[in-house]
Amino acid sequence: MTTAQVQVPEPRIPEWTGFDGLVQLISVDGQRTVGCPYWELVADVDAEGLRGLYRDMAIVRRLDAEAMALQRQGELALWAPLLGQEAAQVGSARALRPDDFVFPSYREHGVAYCRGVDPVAMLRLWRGAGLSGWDPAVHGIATPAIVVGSQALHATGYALGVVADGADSAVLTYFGDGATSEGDIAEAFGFAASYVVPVVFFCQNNQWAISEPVRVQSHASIAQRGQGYGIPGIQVDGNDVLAVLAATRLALARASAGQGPTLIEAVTYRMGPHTTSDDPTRYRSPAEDEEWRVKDPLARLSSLLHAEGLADDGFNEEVGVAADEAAAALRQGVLAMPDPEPARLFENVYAEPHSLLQDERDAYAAYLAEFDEEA
Amino acid sequence: MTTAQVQVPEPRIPEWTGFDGLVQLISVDGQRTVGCPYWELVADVDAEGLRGLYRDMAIVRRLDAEAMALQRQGELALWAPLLGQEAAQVGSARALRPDDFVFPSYREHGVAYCRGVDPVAMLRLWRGAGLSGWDPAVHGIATPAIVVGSQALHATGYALGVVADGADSAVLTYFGDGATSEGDIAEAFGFAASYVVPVVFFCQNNQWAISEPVRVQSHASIAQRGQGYGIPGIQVDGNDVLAVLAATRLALARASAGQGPTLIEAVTYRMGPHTTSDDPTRYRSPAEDEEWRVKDPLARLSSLLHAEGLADDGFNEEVGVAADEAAAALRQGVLAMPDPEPARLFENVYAEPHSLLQDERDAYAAYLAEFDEEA
Amino acid sequence: MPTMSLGKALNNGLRRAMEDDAKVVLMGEDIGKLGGVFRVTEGLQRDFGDRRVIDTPLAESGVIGTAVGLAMRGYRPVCEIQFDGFVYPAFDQIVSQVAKMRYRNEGRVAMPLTIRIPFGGGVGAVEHHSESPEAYFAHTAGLRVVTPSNAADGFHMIQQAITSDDPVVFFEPKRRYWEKGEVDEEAPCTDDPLRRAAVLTEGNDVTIAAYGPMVATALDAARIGAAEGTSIEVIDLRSLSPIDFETMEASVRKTGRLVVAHEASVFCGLGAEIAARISERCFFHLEAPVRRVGGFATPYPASRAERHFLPDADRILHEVDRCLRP
Amino acid sequence: MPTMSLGKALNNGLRRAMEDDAKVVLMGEDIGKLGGVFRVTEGLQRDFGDRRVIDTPLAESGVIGTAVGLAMRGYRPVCEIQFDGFVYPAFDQIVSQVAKMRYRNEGRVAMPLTIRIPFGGGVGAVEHHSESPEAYFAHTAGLRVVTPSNAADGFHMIQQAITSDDPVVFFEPKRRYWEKGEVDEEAPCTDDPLRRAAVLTEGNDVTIAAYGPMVATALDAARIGAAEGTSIEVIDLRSLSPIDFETMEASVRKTGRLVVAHEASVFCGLGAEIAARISERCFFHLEAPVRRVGGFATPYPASRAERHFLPDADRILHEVDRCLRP
Ligand SMILES: Cc1ncc(C[n+]2csc(CCOP(=O)(O)OP(=O)(O)O)c2C)c(N)n1
Ligand SMILES: Cc1ncc(C[n+]2csc(CCOP(=O)(O)OP(=O)(O)O)c2C)c(N)n1
Ligand SMILES: [Mg+2]
Ligand SMILES: [Mg+2]
Repeated sequence: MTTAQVQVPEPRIPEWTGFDGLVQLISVDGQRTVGCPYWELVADVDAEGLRGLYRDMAIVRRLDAEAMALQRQGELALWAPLLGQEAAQVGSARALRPDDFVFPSYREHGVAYCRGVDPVAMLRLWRGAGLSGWDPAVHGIATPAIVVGSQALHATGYALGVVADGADSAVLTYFGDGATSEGDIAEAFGFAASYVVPVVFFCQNNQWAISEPVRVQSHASIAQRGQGYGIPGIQVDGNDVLAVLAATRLALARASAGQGPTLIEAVTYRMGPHTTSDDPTRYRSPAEDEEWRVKDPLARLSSLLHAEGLADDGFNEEVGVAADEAAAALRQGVLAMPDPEPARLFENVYAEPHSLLQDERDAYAAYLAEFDEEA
Repeated sequence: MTTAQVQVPEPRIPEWTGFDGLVQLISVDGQRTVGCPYWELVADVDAEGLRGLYRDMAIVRRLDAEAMALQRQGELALWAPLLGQEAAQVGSARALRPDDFVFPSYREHGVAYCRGVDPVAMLRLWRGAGLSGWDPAVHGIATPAIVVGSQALHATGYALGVVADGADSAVLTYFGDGATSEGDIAEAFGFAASYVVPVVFFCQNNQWAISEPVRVQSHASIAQRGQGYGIPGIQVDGNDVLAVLAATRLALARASAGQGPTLIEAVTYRMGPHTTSDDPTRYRSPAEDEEWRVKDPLARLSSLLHAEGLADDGFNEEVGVAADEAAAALRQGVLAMPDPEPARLFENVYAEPHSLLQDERDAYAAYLAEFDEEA
Repeated sequence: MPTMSLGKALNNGLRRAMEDDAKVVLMGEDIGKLGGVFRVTEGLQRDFGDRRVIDTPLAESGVIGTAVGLAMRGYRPVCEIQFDGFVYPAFDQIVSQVAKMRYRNEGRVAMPLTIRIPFGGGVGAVEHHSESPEAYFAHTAGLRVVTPSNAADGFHMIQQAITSDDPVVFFEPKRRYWEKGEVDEEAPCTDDPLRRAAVLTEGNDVTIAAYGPMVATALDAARIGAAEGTSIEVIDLRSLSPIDFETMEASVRKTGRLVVAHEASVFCGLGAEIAARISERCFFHLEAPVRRVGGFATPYPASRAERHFLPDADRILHEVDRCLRP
Repeated sequence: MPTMSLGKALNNGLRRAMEDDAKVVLMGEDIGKLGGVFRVTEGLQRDFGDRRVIDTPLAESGVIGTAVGLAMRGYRPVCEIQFDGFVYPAFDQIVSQVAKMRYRNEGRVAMPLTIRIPFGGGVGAVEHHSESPEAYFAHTAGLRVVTPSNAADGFHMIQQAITSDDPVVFFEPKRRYWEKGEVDEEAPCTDDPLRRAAVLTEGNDVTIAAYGPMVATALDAARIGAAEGTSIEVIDLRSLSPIDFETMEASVRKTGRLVVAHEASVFCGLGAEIAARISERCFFHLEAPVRRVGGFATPYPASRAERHFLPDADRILHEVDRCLRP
């Protein structure tokens, strides 16, 4: 017999059965969806709450645009824009409690903003004036992880520490669709599930890993990536700030209730280039950009606010002013940022004295001195 | 509100829905199970076929016992026994076509046997007389991979080459339950699913990774590990040689038919120590050993053969003789195996001349010569 | 003779290698439509198809591990690691599999892999994009490690690396990608750049050994030195493992002085091996201790401070002076 | 004073460190009930519970990566890598995260991690179980690399490594686990074994620098040498990064000759750094070139040939002779 001819049931790939597919609370045209139980999770979000979410997104978008401009003007070495991902970042970050902890990748400027990090401090890394810009302990958010996937393991270990401390805080870690292919992400899933730790894996599926569409990473939905590890997944409309808030609240609640890890896939779109060094025209079509432009997370919430009379032109005016002020402050702070002193190079490599490093530091100082004399 | 109180549906972990749970064709007490469609896949296995499978398992077990003895007698540096996993290995290996290719871990002596590898050659590695013992191209099976998980990526790449060649052969790779935690296994799942290559991931879940029970690696079934990648899984009774044969045939057929990867979890038990260096009494109970002893893969097939009158004492006699002969040949070959010559150390590091290595080789040869003179 | 950038020369070399051997396949992140973040594979997927120029999932161990399997199936994979700092996830597959596969199988299995890695600093990048990890691979038996410093060598060496039956870790000095040089694509490659060092300037006072991105810096130092009356011989190692010590020894026997320059941290860097071996081989010819100039025992700093970390012509000449006046 | 094996001394040192600081947690494969494949953690899970002695899933990057997170939460993780050859899957987390985390965060984040790695050959093992990867880590800024050669140092150094606020890669010479020595567990540790080299035998003719498993071999060589009338000074480095060059320089200024011995491949091994630096610092005191003896530029061979790969007292003495009669 040739086994290929045999008619037996194929081993079935189970359909994704998280909460009936995509969690969406606000439709693309700004209407509230009905009947979704996730509404209960954001029942407390009143008019002011909605306006606050919009304000956050508008300011974050404006800061992102200013950073882009600063890079184009040569004030930053590089910038990884979040344009289009404001709802995914603000919605998830606003679900956090102060004592929760965040492990971001390199694109979560909106999350850092919600954690109270000074935007000027964020740009220190991108200007090349330092390797990071803030104190993780103060803001409850680690500094950016550039090695794709590495931070998910740090989050899992940190969450293990939370359990050991007997605390009930949760840990939220961000990564992209491309990152899901890295072994470190899989190992983080494995450790988190094995130890049942309070970590939420938040994947912003912005459809692209630089030039590679998400199907290069996976033919299955990313929300389903955790299933084999026993990690439930939620697929949420990443451009719907309310849905993201609800889903993240649910996942964080499960975490701090001791129910273990959850994977959230926020379906969104990277409206800009991967970074300022990238040229998306080489690999994706204007049609695709257009298709997503109509799903813009800010426009969506704005139309809801206006349709329901929760915001007027005065509000837009006020938000615009706040955003411009934030942008101006960012520009001012960046331009005033000093370059690192040579001596700084040798600091904070080690906590304790290090003979070799001390010799090198002294030799280089002597060299610079000698050099100045000559000049 | 505190989200922890909210009553909304938990994101559900879907139940495993491969072929109704465990695939089993021969019950623990040696009865044929009824109604399982996998029977069709082994419809060609007649009495002689069943006796052949038993013969293979008996000889493989005997060779394994001889290797254990050789190690205890100091003739081998180490041995990783397969005792208890004969059905998983023989059943899967006998599903292979000559032009298929295998990437084993370090415990698949039974698979190598079925691929026609001389047992003496297998023991070269374990005696420390060489780092491997056979030509992968000749037998269609790579030499053992000791770095846990590494071989799954090699199998995936090889399968990518099979597709590029337009061939219809399939690739079968083996690893253990512990290996499923390694990033390389997850990356292999990702690449195999992304490229839809003809590879079968065969996990022998023998319940233990040295001293760690499988629950340390996963709380979910291992057969389900591939789901998140879109890889269907089959959970098969790994001590039922017929069921393993059927499941592997199905997976290989899917592979060569261009339907992509399948994950097979063969539920079995490592009846012996991890290796001859291990002491299982430190971490597992006699009760557990006993529980699995009654599921012995050879006893099971033997009782079926005898109950159905397909084998008599003569057959057992004949198999015993064949096994003893094989064991004697193994012992003889191992004892006759020479130690590697010093000069061999410097061979096959590089394919092309290497100045440094040549200098070192010459210097060491001169040193040995000098030394002999002195002595 | 046409003039082209190092990046373009590598691109042409890859194209030539793919034309010459249908078993050559390229793998890596963003090497297809994008042509790689440095455009070294530009146009190759368009011309050879996505079966031979493969965009891989984002996983470096996966890239190298699958390439190992492809090699076992008879292919010649050329893997691109996007940046130096991202080769580490593949370290296990490179060190335990790529480097040891032939030895493990006593010559029955070949590993004709080429691993391309843009390396080094000076491009104002963020963390992990300016590393010089060559010593890790040079210390790993079973691998060959090379780096071209100019367009002509790049064009020839990438083809030699691909046709070699040994695994080659091919470091590309990223800050020199845009530097132009003459490349004769038709003339056969006479000297043996994959294996032999090149004496780029003859000199009598001091020898400077450099490779990859530091070669241009060493040549600057030689020019300034010449103006100041110091005759400097600059050697481009090209092969980092093995190292062509014959060429270096001959030079140092003449000059009696050696300065080794690289971007990597000095401690346990390649300069250590060179200094150790030349100190031994030229023990009675050295007028002064071998001097090493390179990165500090710190991680690579923020880009606005990298000029302090990276050796420049002045720092090299400072060591040259110390050799001349010990 | 009690006599115990190196393995037992490490076990006692770990126990002491866990008693002294509740934030110390042990992680690794099979370190719980089994007590590790070398029994170095024997009894610790029983006495401190499975919250402080954690059996991890089989994934080295996962072990180190989660330890990084635990450290950020204020813990002091002590990770066991089962064998030298299995540290490579964790190489990225060690080199890009553990080593760089403090620098990246400008001192705001500490990485008080200890990574225990049984290393070296001589135990008749199969492939990947006899590697000497110390040079990879010594070349990595941000890490400290140490190795004890005897029970007393093992007992004290493991505690010093754990209390250090810097990440320490702690190599344990596996073939010496069973060698016994006197350990005074109560007396305070006076000399500073984590940072300073130890002169084990005084001598005037030649200095031998060794570490970890090769120290005992070097001492054998010294004994044989003494019988043959050669006075050899043996130095145990103990710290491999940084290296205590003061102690070595003082010795070489006296003897004028240095032989460095390690199991790792000589090319770009630690011996290269030592030879380079001593050749420079003792340029006018060296009577002969520094000689290095170590592994060849080959992967670690099959165990029945490892005696050829591993330097023994004879090979060391052969180099001693070459120093004495250059
Ligand atoms: C280990 C590693 N490999 C490669 C890179 C280079 N790189 C930076 S971002 C990126 C794509 C990431 O895509 P995704 O995970 O989807 O995140 P996104 O950038 O879309 O937010 C790549 C390949 C890296 N930073 N780290
Ligand atoms: C990368 C790596 N880490 C650790 C080891 C040491 N080791 C050898 S076998 C083993 C357990 C493997 O368990 P499993 O995958 O279930 O296979 P089994 O031995 O049960 O067949 C371990 C930890 C290794 N060989 N490779
Ligand atoms: Mg993305
Ligand atoms: Mg197992």
